[in-house]
Amino acid sequence: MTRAAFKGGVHPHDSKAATAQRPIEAGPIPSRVVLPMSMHLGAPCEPVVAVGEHVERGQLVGDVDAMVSAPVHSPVSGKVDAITRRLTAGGSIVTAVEVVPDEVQDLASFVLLPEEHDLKATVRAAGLVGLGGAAFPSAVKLSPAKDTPVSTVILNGCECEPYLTCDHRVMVEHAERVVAGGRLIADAVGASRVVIGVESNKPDAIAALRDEANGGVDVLELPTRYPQGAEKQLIWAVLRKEVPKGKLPAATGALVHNVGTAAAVADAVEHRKPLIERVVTVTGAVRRPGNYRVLLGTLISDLVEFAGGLEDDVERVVAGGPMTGAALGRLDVPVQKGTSGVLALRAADCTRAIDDDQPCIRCGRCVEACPMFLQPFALGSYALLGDWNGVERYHGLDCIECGSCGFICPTRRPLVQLIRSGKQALLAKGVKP
Amino acid sequence: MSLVQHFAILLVGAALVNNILLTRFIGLCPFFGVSSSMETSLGMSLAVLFVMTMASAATWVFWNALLAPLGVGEFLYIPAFILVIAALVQFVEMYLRKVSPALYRAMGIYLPLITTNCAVLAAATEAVKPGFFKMNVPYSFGFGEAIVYTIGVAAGFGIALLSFAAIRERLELAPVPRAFKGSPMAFITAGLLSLAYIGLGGLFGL
Amino acid sequence: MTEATRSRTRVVSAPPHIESGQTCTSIMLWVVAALAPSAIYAVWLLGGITGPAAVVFVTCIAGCLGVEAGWNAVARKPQTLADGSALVTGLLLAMSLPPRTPWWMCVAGAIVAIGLGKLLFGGLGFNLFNPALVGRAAVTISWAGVLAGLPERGWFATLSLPESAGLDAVSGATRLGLFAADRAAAGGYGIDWASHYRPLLFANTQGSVGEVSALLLAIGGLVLIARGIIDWRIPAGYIGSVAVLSWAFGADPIFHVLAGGVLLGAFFMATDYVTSPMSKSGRLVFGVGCGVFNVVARFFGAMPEATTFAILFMNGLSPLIDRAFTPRTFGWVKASD
Amino acid sequence: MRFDLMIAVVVTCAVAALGLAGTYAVTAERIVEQQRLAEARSLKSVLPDASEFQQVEDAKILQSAEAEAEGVFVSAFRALASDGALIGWGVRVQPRGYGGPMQMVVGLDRNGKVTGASILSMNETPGLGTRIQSDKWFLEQFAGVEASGVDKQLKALDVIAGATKSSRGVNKGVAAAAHVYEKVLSKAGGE
Amino acid sequence: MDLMLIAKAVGALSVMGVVVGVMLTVASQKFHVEVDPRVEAVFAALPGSNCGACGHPSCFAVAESMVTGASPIDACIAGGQTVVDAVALALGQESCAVDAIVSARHCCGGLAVRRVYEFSGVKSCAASHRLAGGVIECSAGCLGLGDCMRACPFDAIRMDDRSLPVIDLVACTGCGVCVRECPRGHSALLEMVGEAAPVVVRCVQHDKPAQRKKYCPTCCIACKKCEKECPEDAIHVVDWLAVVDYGKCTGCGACVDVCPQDCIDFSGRSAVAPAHTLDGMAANVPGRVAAPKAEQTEEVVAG
Amino acid sequence: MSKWIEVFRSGITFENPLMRLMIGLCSVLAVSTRIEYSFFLGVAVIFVGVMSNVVVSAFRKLIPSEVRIPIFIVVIASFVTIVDLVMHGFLPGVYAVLGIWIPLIVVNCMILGRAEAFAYNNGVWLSIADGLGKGVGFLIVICMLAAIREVFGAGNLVFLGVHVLSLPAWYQPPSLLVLFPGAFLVFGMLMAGANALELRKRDRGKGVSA
Ligand SMILES: Cc1cc2nc3c(=O)[nH]c(=O)nc-3n(C[C@H](O)[C@H](O)[C@H](O)COP(=O)(O)O)c2cc1C
Ligand SMILES: Cc1cc2nc3c(=O)[nH]c(=O)nc-3n(C[C@H](O)[C@H](O)[C@H](O)COP(=O)(O)O)c2cc1C
Ligand SMILES: Cc1cc2nc3c(=O)[nH]c(=O)nc-3n(C[C@H](O)[C@H](O)[C@H](O)COP(=O)(O)O)c2cc1C
Ligand SMILES: Cc1cc2nc3c(=O)[nH]c(=O)nc-3n(C[C@H](O)[C@H](O)[C@H](O)CO)c2cc1C
Ligand code: SF4
Ligand code: SF4
Ligand code: SF4
Ligand code: SF4
Ligand code: FES
Repeated sequence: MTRAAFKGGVHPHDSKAATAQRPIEAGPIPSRVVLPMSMHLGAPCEPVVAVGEHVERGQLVGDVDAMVSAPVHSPVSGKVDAITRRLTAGGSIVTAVEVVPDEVQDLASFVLLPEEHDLKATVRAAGLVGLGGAAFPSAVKLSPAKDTPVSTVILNGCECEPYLTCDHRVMVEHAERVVAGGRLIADAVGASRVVIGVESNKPDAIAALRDEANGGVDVLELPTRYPQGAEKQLIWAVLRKEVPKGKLPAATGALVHNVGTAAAVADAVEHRKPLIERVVTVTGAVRRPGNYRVLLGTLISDLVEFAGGLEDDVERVVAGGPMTGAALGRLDVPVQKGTSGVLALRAADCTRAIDDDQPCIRCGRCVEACPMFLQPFALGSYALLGDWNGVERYHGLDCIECGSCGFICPTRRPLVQLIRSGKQALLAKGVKP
Repeated sequence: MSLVQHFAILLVGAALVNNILLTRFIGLCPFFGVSSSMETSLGMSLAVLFVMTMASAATWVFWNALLAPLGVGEFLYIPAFILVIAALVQFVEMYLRKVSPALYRAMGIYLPLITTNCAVLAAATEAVKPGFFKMNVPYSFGFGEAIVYTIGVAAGFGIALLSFAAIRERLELAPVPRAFKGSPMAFITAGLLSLAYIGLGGLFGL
Repeated sequence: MTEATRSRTRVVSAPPHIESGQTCTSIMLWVVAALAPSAIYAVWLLGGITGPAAVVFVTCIAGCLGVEAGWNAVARKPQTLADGSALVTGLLLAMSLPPRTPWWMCVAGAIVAIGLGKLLFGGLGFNLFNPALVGRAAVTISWAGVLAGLPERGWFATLSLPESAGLDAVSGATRLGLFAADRAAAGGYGIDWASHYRPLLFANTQGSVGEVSALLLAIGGLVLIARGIIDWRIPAGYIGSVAVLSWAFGADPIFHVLAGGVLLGAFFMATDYVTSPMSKSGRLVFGVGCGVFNVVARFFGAMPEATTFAILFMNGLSPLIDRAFTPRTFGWVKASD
Repeated sequence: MRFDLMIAVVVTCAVAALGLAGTYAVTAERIVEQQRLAEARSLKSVLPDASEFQQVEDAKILQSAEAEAEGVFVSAFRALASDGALIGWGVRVQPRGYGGPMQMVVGLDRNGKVTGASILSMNETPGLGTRIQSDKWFLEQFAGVEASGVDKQLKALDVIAGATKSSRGVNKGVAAAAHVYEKVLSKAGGE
Repeated sequence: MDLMLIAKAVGALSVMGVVVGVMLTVASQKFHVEVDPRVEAVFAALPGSNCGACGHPSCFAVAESMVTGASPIDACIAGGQTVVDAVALALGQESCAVDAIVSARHCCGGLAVRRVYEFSGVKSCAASHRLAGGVIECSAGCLGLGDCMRACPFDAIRMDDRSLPVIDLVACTGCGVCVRECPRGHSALLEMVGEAAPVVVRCVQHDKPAQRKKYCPTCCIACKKCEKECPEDAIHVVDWLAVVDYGKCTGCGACVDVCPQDCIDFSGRSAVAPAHTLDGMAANVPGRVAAPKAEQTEEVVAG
Repeated sequence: MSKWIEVFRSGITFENPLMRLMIGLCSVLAVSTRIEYSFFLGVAVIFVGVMSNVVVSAFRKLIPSEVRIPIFIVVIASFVTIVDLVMHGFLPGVYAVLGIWIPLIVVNCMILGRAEAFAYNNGVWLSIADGLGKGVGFLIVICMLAAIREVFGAGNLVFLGVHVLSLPAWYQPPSLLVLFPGAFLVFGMLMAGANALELRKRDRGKGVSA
């Protein structure tokens, strides 16, 4: 069955052909892994190892006693070389544990997670975070409030960002893990139904999932339109319900997890495996594009090198998808739990240089494109003037930073960047979303 | 002409065709003074509607019951009417201060401006004294007509003020040349707005 | 690891990192392209490239481009001619003026349009009133006498017009002028509406330069809608309300849609992004407002045609419309539990 | 109750009223006089040969004149030569122009020929409508128009381009005066 | 006749006067409200720029709070001594002396710092800082896009030709808005210092000197020469960075002279300092009255 | 005396009612089509302003503050009526045009504002300076505005029946300037001009203080 899409959104060229059919391969074993203590949203971890200590693959290296957080495990066996402050892809500077791997690595084995009594504890112990990009600790999502029971678990297999194919490959190659993870999550939260939403441009993934799905698991084909994978839009497409402002998705009876997260949940439960590696799509102007199973903490420079190195005319390297990912100023930053792709873009493939002097010609395209029905042009103008009240009046805090507005704007106003400044200023002022 | 039609034309004529702000140049001080924000404009429009209607009603009564019969209206109408308006405004001010301090805080400084708002005096006079302002009203208004006419004038004031406030909100965002920032640009915009209102001239033979 | 991979100065900007193909310039050029057939036909029909229509086009466009370039140069701002908006303004200014408009009047119109109507407000994107129409309104009001005195009558008779167009090339009064005169003579309308269809559609030499062919204008407008350059709501609201209202007032809706500036205004001027509302509902309201004003002015006003003022009037209301018709933000629903 | 407040207001009012009544008493006559003078000047300009103008006060005449040109007719004057002989009529009319009623005087001689038209006051657009006065030729062309069949003659006259409404307004005024002359005044005779 | 008219006129207007008078007197009693005139008086004494440095949302709010005694009379930081005196006057209290503070910038790198990448987007420090940590290789230094300049409610900051903010110490009221606004807050790039703070170290990077020398030609290299030279023991290299102890500093200028990197500067309004730096120049201004001479400006810019 | 001059001058310069305080606009914009009308309006405003300031300041000790506004306004209205009647009687030509605007001098915010802000708190002598200063400031601006509009919008300048200036015949005056939009536009430009001068002065000052 196919569902009408949400209202708004854009149709970027999907650029997935280069990697969509490349099976997942093992990634590099780098000469050093850098494990930021904050690869997730929420409280950063504290290192629990000391410099010089030897760690095993799968051993806990960072943890903190906070509700919203996720522990960090070493993906390699090796020696802790340093505990430093490192720049991450997102631009923040965080504490990181740097491990120099041993000469010989046994990638098949790892330190098993401790036996836990319920799924939530297992997921927490595994350091699982959303692999869809936001890196929100998954365990937190597994404890819905009493008054908003979850009736539908939605697995997000849309992968609406152009270029990225990691979820696609996971769905094709590990359909049974995805379905199993979905079932586990549904059981844990008491949901009666699992719906896997996949965009129509991935027919092989849909077929593979349908082969596995039965009894209470539906695979729903969704139109290809960006940002179909955004949580609120996906819930609307599946349930025809809007997540009320300031509320959690559970208010609509839905819980959304990425398909990769679901597969990782299955691994954590069935194999007691912590989150120490993830599938990353490396594509664009690299010599060997593909989907790699990458050890967390691998430097992006090593990963790119492994994928054959950059072509000479690369102008921009992006961590994540082209619509929401972060452009990298330097490549010696680590792959984190939320890094779904590394894109090397040539000048012709990416945006022109942006100049905030470019005026808004009030064409209204951004208004039409915004899936949150905001007025991005106004948010941008107010943010540019530093008029945060204006940003608040136009509901800037509802922006999901999908980038549709910036994509469509004919004068290439840096709308998302402006709106982000506005949001941060408002949050700093203590305005509630 | 049916009664409804008569009143409708009276209303449209007062509100749009002879818009008090943009085609007749009356009440401009608050037009420029208050229009810098949407909220105060709305408050001012409502205050003007209220004061203007009350003022017209009161002056109509004074004129028809006192001044005209005594034959002293010709030279007393200015002090008489303005006295009524000033008193009304002060009354409203005291009332607001008591009943809604928040509203008073927001509008407090504008209320006294209504006293000195030409529009109120003009509308009240026009609604009462035949032939004043060379409006094409060859006869004196009845009480009902006076009220409808005044409401029309106040509505026209409100429409123009609110649309101008919305315009100025957008002007705030515009990188106008330095010397033009603020009031000069407000005047130039008002000029273009009144250019647009020219098109209303002579509508329905008003 | 090569040094090139490790760290190299490259461009960093915020997401999104990809963009749609449309640019400001490409949009403006589409508008120019949609207007071009009408403009070229007008030049050909009204005396060729040395004729008076050509003079109007050249002076208006050169004037607009010149004012913009000069301003930028004097104010030491980056040159903005390339965005194409001044070209569109010049073109539309020319098309809204009568063919024999004196050159100095065209230049004055261009100065007012670009200088007062646009640059003073901060340039492209910030003006509140349609620059071309500000220029036109200023010129027609300032020199109403001069314009009314243009020796139209004799002049058109000397043109060699296509026989097949079947137009009465000698009458000086515009068709709306005829209508207005007829309106004054109370009682039913004595105009033979249908006899005007053909000239209005194919070769109308009375009125402004841009009015020569309603057909070409409509085709241009529909192309812009099909290309997604303009929103259908404004022209639909405008033309729809003109048709419905003029029919309700007992006149011929087709005549009223084809005559005067309605089509040019509805497709190309009311749709100016900068001066019209942004939301879908707001645009419909805006279009209908233009149409209502236009028809009411035609039937009850002092001027035979009021397209200019209808659009300018609604331009003035458009910030208010924008405030009143903001789309509901996704998720701003009453909590349904 | 604060009586001092009331007393202050009332005293101010009383003093103001006193002063104004006084001023009015002084100026009232002059104002009437001025208006009469202006009217007289206009009458004189359209009927230069007359030495005296006598306002028609006969209710019957006024009534039928009013009926003839409703809303436009204001008043009528007999133009008398120095010897007291009736040489024509001055008619005050207020036709509507572009910007509202215009105050006009139209002069006619005893043969029903218009001797001239003059504008006392108007509210036309400066530069456009006001050309009916500033373009001298415009008012001059009314001299010589015959009262009988006036409408047809007026149609043939030129209007000021760009000020059709104002021009038509003057036409209406002249036509109204002519009609009043034809239907009422010419029959009323010189008393 | 005339007398009759006058009588009528006086009567008519008097009647209206009575009506109006009654109405107003009744209303003034019925709708009487007590307002504290002191709030208005204090509000009038405040600068009215709603800068928020006092922690209240608006000047009016702090005025109310001062009248109730919830805030001290010197709560307005931006106002300085004059405002405190005026507030004290309005409240009939004894005034108190204020320790005025001003903003100081701890960076002199500017355009000389090595860039990591080319920045394309919103020209604001905050936006640039969020994008991959900012264009410059120094993670602490000034990004030079002038957020502080735009934020300063008193127009006290301008950007110089090195793309560094220059704080006009005469205009700066010490409101602290710039410090709050600077995205390099984590490194205290801008800092509020006492008005009389005579010298400022223009570096905030705690990276190892060897490392930071690679990308910044003007950084503090932790050579400790200043520490040795200082007669008052007022400057110390802590965590590879020189830090001044303003409690001891007398503004003698020994450190300024000896610093091989030229990254210690004169500052402060009351110090006796040669005008050989842009910021130091303001120091020559006695009080808030006179302005430095024009040729001094020239010289300073050149230097 | 120096205080007197200072008060008087401030009305013309930095407390100019029209350019700075933006009050008393209506009649200014409406009447400034011709310099002649503007001049007489200005004179009327000066008369009313000075006289009401005198009366208010002379009786300021007797006027209870609760009802001061109604009293001020009756005083002002009375002087306005006097101007109205006198002008009607003695200057009928001017009155024909200005007539409708004279009553509105009452509500000219400027005059009430001065009565309240100045005359009510100051002596007669200074109040005269204030009324005169503000009035002359008003007169200057309105005449400037009118001169520009008349010269460029009508092509000539006529004052008290004297033809002061005529533009060459080829000049086609744009009547927009004498219509109402012209009033706003020219006034806006005037203000911008004043601003530009001010900014230039301030910039020059800035160059010195770092
Ligand atoms: C603009 C936008 C696009 C997104 N696209 C996807 C997507 O294609 N696939 C996906 O799994 N999550 C996507 N997400 C993240 C989802 O909103 C949601 O956070 C995620 O599906 C939750 O699952 P997780 O916690 O397991 O990652 C997107 C988010 C945004 C804001
Ligand atoms: C876009 C456009 C807008 C127009 N707007 C007006 C207008 O507002 N008023 C007007 O008189 N003519 C306007 N015209 C011109 C009329 O269509 C037509 O030329 C005019 O009615 C000439 O008639 P007239 O000479 O009888 O006034 C416009 C023309 C165009 C192309
Ligand atoms: C601002 C403005 C003022 C006008 N004033 C007058 C006027 O005073 N008298 C007049 O006859 N027409 C005036 N008109 C013109 C009328 O609207 C109308 O166009 C004219 O009567 C048509 O006459 P025409 O056929 O001579 O052009 C004015 C138009 C505008 C836009
Ligand atoms: C669909 C469309 C319509 C336009 N219409 C006009 C117009 O009517 N008049 C004009 O001056 N410019 C027009 N422009 C050009 C440009 O948007 C205009 O000059 C802006 O108002 C300048 O800020 C148009 C542009 C587009 C894309
Ligand atoms: S405003 Fe926010 S939610 Fe809307 S399109 Fe832009 S980035 Fe997406
Ligand atoms: S898409 Fe860009 S130009 Fe168009 S309205 Fe939005 S911000 Fe303005
Ligand atoms: S420089 Fe900083 S502390 Fe000084 S006034 Fe400006 S913002 Fe406030
Ligand atoms: S001091 Fe901070 S806010 Fe100011 S320019 Fe430097 S980085 Fe930006
Ligand atoms: S002068 Fe008219 S409102 Fe002030």
